[in-house]
Amino acid sequence: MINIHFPIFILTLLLAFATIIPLQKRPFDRRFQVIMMSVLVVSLVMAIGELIYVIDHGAYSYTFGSYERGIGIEFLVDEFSVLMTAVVIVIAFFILLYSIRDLEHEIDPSRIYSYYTLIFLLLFAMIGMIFTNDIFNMYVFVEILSITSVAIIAIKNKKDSLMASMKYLIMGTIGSITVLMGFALIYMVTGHLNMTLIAEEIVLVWEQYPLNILLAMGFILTGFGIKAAIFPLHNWLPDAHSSAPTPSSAFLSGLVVKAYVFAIAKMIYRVVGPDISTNIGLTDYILIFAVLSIIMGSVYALSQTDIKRRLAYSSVAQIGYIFLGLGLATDLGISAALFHVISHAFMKSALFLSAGSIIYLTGKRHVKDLSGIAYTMPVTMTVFCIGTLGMIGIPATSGFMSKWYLGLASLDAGQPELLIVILISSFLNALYYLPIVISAFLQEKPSRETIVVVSTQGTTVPRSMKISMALVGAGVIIIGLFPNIVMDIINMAVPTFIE
Amino acid sequence: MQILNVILVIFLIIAAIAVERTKDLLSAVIIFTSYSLVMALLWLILRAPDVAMTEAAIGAGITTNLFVIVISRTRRQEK
Amino acid sequence: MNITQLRLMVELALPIIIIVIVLLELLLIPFLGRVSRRRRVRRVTVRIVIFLTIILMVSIYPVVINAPLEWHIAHVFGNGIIFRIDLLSLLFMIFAGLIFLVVSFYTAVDIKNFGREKSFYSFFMITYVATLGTLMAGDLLSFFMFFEIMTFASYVLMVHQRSQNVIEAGSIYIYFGIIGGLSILAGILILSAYTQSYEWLTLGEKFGDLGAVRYVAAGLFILGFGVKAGMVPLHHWVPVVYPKSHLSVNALSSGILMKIGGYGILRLFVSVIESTNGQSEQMLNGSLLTLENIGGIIIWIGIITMIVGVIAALEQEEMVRMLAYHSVSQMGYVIMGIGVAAYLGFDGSMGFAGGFYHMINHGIFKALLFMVAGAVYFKTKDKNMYRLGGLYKNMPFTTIVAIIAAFGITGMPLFNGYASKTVLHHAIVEAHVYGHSSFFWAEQFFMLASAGTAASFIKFIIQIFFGKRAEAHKDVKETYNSGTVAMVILAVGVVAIGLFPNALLDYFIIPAARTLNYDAQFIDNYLVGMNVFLYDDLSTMLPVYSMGALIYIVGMRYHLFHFHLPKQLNPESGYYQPAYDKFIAVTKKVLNKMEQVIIKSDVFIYGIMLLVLLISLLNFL
Amino acid sequence: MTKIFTFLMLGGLLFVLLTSITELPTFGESYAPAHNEISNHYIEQGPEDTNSPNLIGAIITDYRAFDTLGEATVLFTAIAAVVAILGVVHHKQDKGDNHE
Amino acid sequence: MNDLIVKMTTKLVLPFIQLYGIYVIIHGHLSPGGAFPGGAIFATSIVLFTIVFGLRIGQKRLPHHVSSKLETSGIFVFIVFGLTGILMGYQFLTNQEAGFPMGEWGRVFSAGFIPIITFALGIKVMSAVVTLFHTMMEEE
Amino acid sequence: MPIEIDFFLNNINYIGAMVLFVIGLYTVLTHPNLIKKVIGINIMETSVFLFFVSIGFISGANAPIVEQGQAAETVVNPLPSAMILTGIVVAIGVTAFALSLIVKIHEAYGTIELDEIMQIRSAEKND
Repeated sequence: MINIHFPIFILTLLLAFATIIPLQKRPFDRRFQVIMMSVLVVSLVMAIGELIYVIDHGAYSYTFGSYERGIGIEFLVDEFSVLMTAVVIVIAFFILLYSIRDLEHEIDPSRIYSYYTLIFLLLFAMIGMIFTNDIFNMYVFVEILSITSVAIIAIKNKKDSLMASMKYLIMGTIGSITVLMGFALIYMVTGHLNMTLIAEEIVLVWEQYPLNILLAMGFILTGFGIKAAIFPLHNWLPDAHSSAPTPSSAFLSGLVVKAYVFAIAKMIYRVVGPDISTNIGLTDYILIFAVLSIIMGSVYALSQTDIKRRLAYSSVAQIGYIFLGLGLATDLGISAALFHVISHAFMKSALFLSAGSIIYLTGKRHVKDLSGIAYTMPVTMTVFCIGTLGMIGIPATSGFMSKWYLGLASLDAGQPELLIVILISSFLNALYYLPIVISAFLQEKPSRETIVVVSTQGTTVPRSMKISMALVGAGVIIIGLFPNIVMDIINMAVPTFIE
Repeated sequence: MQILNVILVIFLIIAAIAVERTKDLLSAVIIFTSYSLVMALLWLILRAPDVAMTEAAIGAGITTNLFVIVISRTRRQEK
Repeated sequence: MNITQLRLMVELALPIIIIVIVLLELLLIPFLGRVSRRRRVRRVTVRIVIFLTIILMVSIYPVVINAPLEWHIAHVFGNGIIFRIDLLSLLFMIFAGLIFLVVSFYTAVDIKNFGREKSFYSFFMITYVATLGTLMAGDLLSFFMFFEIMTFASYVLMVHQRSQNVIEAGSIYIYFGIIGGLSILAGILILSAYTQSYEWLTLGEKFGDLGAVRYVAAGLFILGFGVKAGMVPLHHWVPVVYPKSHLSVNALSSGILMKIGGYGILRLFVSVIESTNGQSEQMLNGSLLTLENIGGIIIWIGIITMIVGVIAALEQEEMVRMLAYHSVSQMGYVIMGIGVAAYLGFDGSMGFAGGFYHMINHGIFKALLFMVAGAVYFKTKDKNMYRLGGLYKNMPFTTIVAIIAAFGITGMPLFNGYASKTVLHHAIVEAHVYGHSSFFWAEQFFMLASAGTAASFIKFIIQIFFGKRAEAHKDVKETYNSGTVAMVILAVGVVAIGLFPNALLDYFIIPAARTLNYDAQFIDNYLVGMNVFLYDDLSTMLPVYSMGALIYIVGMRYHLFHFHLPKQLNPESGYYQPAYDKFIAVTKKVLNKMEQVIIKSDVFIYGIMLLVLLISLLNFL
Repeated sequence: MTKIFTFLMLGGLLFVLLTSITELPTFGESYAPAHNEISNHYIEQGPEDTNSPNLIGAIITDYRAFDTLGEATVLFTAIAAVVAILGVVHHKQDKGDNHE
Repeated sequence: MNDLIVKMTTKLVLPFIQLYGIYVIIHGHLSPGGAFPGGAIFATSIVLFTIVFGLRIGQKRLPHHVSSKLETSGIFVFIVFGLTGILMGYQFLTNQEAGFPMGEWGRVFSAGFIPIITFALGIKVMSAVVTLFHTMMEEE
Repeated sequence: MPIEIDFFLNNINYIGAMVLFVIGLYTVLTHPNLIKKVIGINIMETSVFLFFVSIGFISGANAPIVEQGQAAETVVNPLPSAMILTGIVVAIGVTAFALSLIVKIHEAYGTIELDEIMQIRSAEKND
């Protein structure tokens, strides 16, 4: 029975650890690193315990303060939330393992503790957002998440990253205000903050106040759209993700954006309900934005020369895939979208981490400078190659399975034109990712031996970075070969989105 | 009571426009402070005394202070 | 453990055993070859492993001839994957093993001098296991996985030289491959979305009642496999990539990899035919009608492929490029046979046999021809046929082998090409007799293409081995090494199949056709005990050769072989890279402008978006 | 040009928003949908549940205390972020203390 | 700011502001106010002190290490009282049912953990605001 | 629909909130000065808060400081007020963070005007 409290334990553990970090007096040493990693391990163990419990007993609602639903705040602990939490913690574990050595040269050493405080708060907010079933509670978590995610960019303290984070902060804050306005409108006509109760109420008041609900959904979609970087609102993303320190990029691209996407999924399916959403055409708009994101994100990525910017724009496209699945409003569509949430988390983290270690060792960001780099850093480029193949959708990587599910879903929903979009974007992915891999692995330059190593740490990437990259890459393959590990759990959770 | 409400709202709108028009950042901040105080007053009329207090203390007091500090550290005039 | 137990074990887990063996070898490869003595060990282990897999595959022949073997491996790709070996795939697998084995002998000559053996042999083995996997796959997902792995692994082999222009040429291969792969993926997705199944077999069952979608799916499959097979509008990568890559890779690619494309199309059709048992009349008719329509188109695509290939081949100066175009042309024969196999439905066994047979024969003699070209090139360092000549004195062995191979490809009786071409000829005649009258013209084109092939190889042999010898090549001497072994094996294969053309037919192709549900009566009447050395068939070769000789003489006399297409139409002019660069440049220019605007006006966009979204949502009311 | 567009856009937005007000529940009505069983529960049961006369205090620290934990975390986050960005205070201060 | 009058006035006013802040905090569950306005008011006093007497002396009033400890403890009080609910077999942050004494209506010490949490939060808000100021005012 | 003056007077808070929202957005949109942008964001935030509080208002009702056993209609809805209390604190957090970023940007670029910063950046890019 203690299992039902595990989400709370995870949250409080992360929060408590985050608040303790600033009290540290000792320098950033191995002891602290071990404690930090073990906190994540403990959370992971709890998340897995929770996962087992939820798979056995089904989704349940956790009400704070023992008040009944609606009076107090409620967590809806369903299968996907728990799985997502586990994935978040796993990826966070790898990224933090990676960051221990990488941060030394990315940010000022005196700020490392602040960085980890922010990271743990970010995890806290993200997991809270995943679980919460209360719209205002979600707003609070959204704000924590947006502050932390901006701060972990700005902490780099370079000109570019400061400006990028300012832009991100302005856009993000406007986004959360808009979301709050939407919540206000929803609260106005339903009188509830609890998503389940709103969904029940909204069916009744829908006839009476349709304008209100439409307005609210417009506000919410735009607000979360900014944060989830749907196409025309994506403009903060490339700067932010490319100028951030590598671990932050991996966090932002791999996890944070997904939390917002999941929030949108909740809003569309759990709050307004699939019937009304399809009825008012909300899902159609999402499809349009998804297609735009997919195509334009890929085309933009094609024209970038900075490797991190290329990855960032590719995120826009990949988020389009998720929205594509969500916009289909079918069981298959949602499960495909949720699968892609997890699969993309692994792939993009792998790509960002490997790109980061290229920058760590050579200081090179331009894609043309990467010829023959695989001779110097084989592990890194192998991981990069796995991520790339995943993005293109080669079987045995998780990217293939998400494309497979998305394609099946779009055909199942009777919209084969979306399949064409997916295929075109896959080809564009190949166009902008493969040259990097090809030139890194196959092209030999006369200066192969003379790739300048700027790192002060030595001539190789540190072992902890290599291990974390390799494990994330292995995750891509494992999910690609055995998608049922993830898909079975997602299929259990889909009924909570579509009845 | 309604009239007072209307007057306060109109004052809010005017204050907001004034903030927008003022080139001098410090003045803008001061106008914004008065905006916050009127907002607090409005909330008092709307029977939300806690919110009014919080807005007066945090929205008007702390925010203004922060703005003033930052303006003193950057520059006062908007271009 | 006695032999029966061993056999049982093999039967129980053959695909796994093969994959595990090859993976173990893959693990071994990097450790061998730190010093030059061990490099030889590496080559030997590669050969041993391939040989071992061949033995394994041959050992299950007695089982497979009775019933296809199936293996289910749960959980992979969600629904589990299926390996299924029937006679069709078994023959292909054995054949693939043989080609890989022979090529691995030849690589010793080719790659040894070039270096980077570790990478080469690793990807060689990956390509091998992927090829076998593609052939073994019983469901679409695993088929696609192995197919893509094969594409990528063979790409690395193709660009093994790794200079800038090789990589540029290789990009064309990989991007064509990706486009092909994506269209296959689309086809698979459509099929499995509409039939709810992933297996080749159940797919065929449900193919009949799909409506217009089946044409779309089949079209996508043909597009995808056509890229790999070098079907005509999609063959551009062949002449671009072949001249830039190693000759052993060419032999491999032409010998087996291109055949996988043909195998894919064939498999699609035969699985429809195979699974017709117990179908309703209506569905059966639907399937057959579809097959007939698609088959008709495929036959003509095949005809066009062979004509275009042969004409382009006639105009080449470089021998490798010429052979590349001949690969395209010969794949045209195969595709035509496959087309007949689909077009005639249950009566298409002749086309099936022809296409199947010719794939194997072509694999053998084309690999041999590439090796011959390699042997010449290694000695003379020249690929231009017009600059070579008179080498028969220096390289008598190579000359003999080349002549054998040329006899094979042109269809000289008593050599293997003759047998399969005769079967194909029967097939196209049947298509004419039992099908539409327009295939009369197809037959004429078939003869014409054969004549062109003859002319082309007369030119090949005479230009290289006879005539005037260039001064620079006076001191060229034949050397005998493991490459020679490879050539001898293949030459013996050419002659052996040519002398006993019925052996393959009787032991593999006819049983395969029977298990694949082709009309038994038809098979008994036409295929069983077929004698290719009848006067009717032999006499068809006479006009072919005489016309070939005529074309050669006229062509040489009037310099017709130096006629070239304008640069814009020539696929080899390499306009892909500039086009790609241009595309990137334009997008960059346009987008950078747009990007600046977008970045500057982010809040503005937000406002517009909010407004548009609100208005359009409110429109609902 | 940009200015005109801006005004058009914002004017349109304002127009849409104001139009929507015609359909909102009227301000200050006691039967508006927001005043439902939840708010009644707070008002009627609140004193018994929490024993606190100030219902807002009861809500923020009891009924919806988790929000307030989040709120406290926001403040903490803001400070962590500000210190992380501007942060010279921490180390200087520690050193200063050690000297004393 | 070296004006004596300002300094004296500040010293005079300071206790009253602080007293008012504490009053607002601890009467959070009884009257309008609570942790956030109360904390802010209390913080205002220290901010005023800092403005008048300079950053260096102001920081000594509430050094950074103290304020960070206060912040941490604010959240920790919250977490600990929340976990008590779980310990008693209820959910996180359970008040009455978890057995916190409800006390007498209208008294300061009533309403279970509400006043404790309010107090902890008030201190936390105070130290947070002060830290914000000190950090912002600190010139590099 | 004929709109009377009463309608305006009755819904003045909603109208005010909407107008303030747009004014805030306009401030964020048109001013390149970052501090102005932050003020604009604050205006937007307060407008949403005003909207929220107005939802909870019942004319003639008292503030939510109750006696035991009080009837529900005599007290305004306390839930929006409680939420706004949280919202205000969140807003100050965001504002403080944005201001500290502005300080840093001023140190890095020497200006807080967005268009000047853009010029500096594009000049740097071209170098």
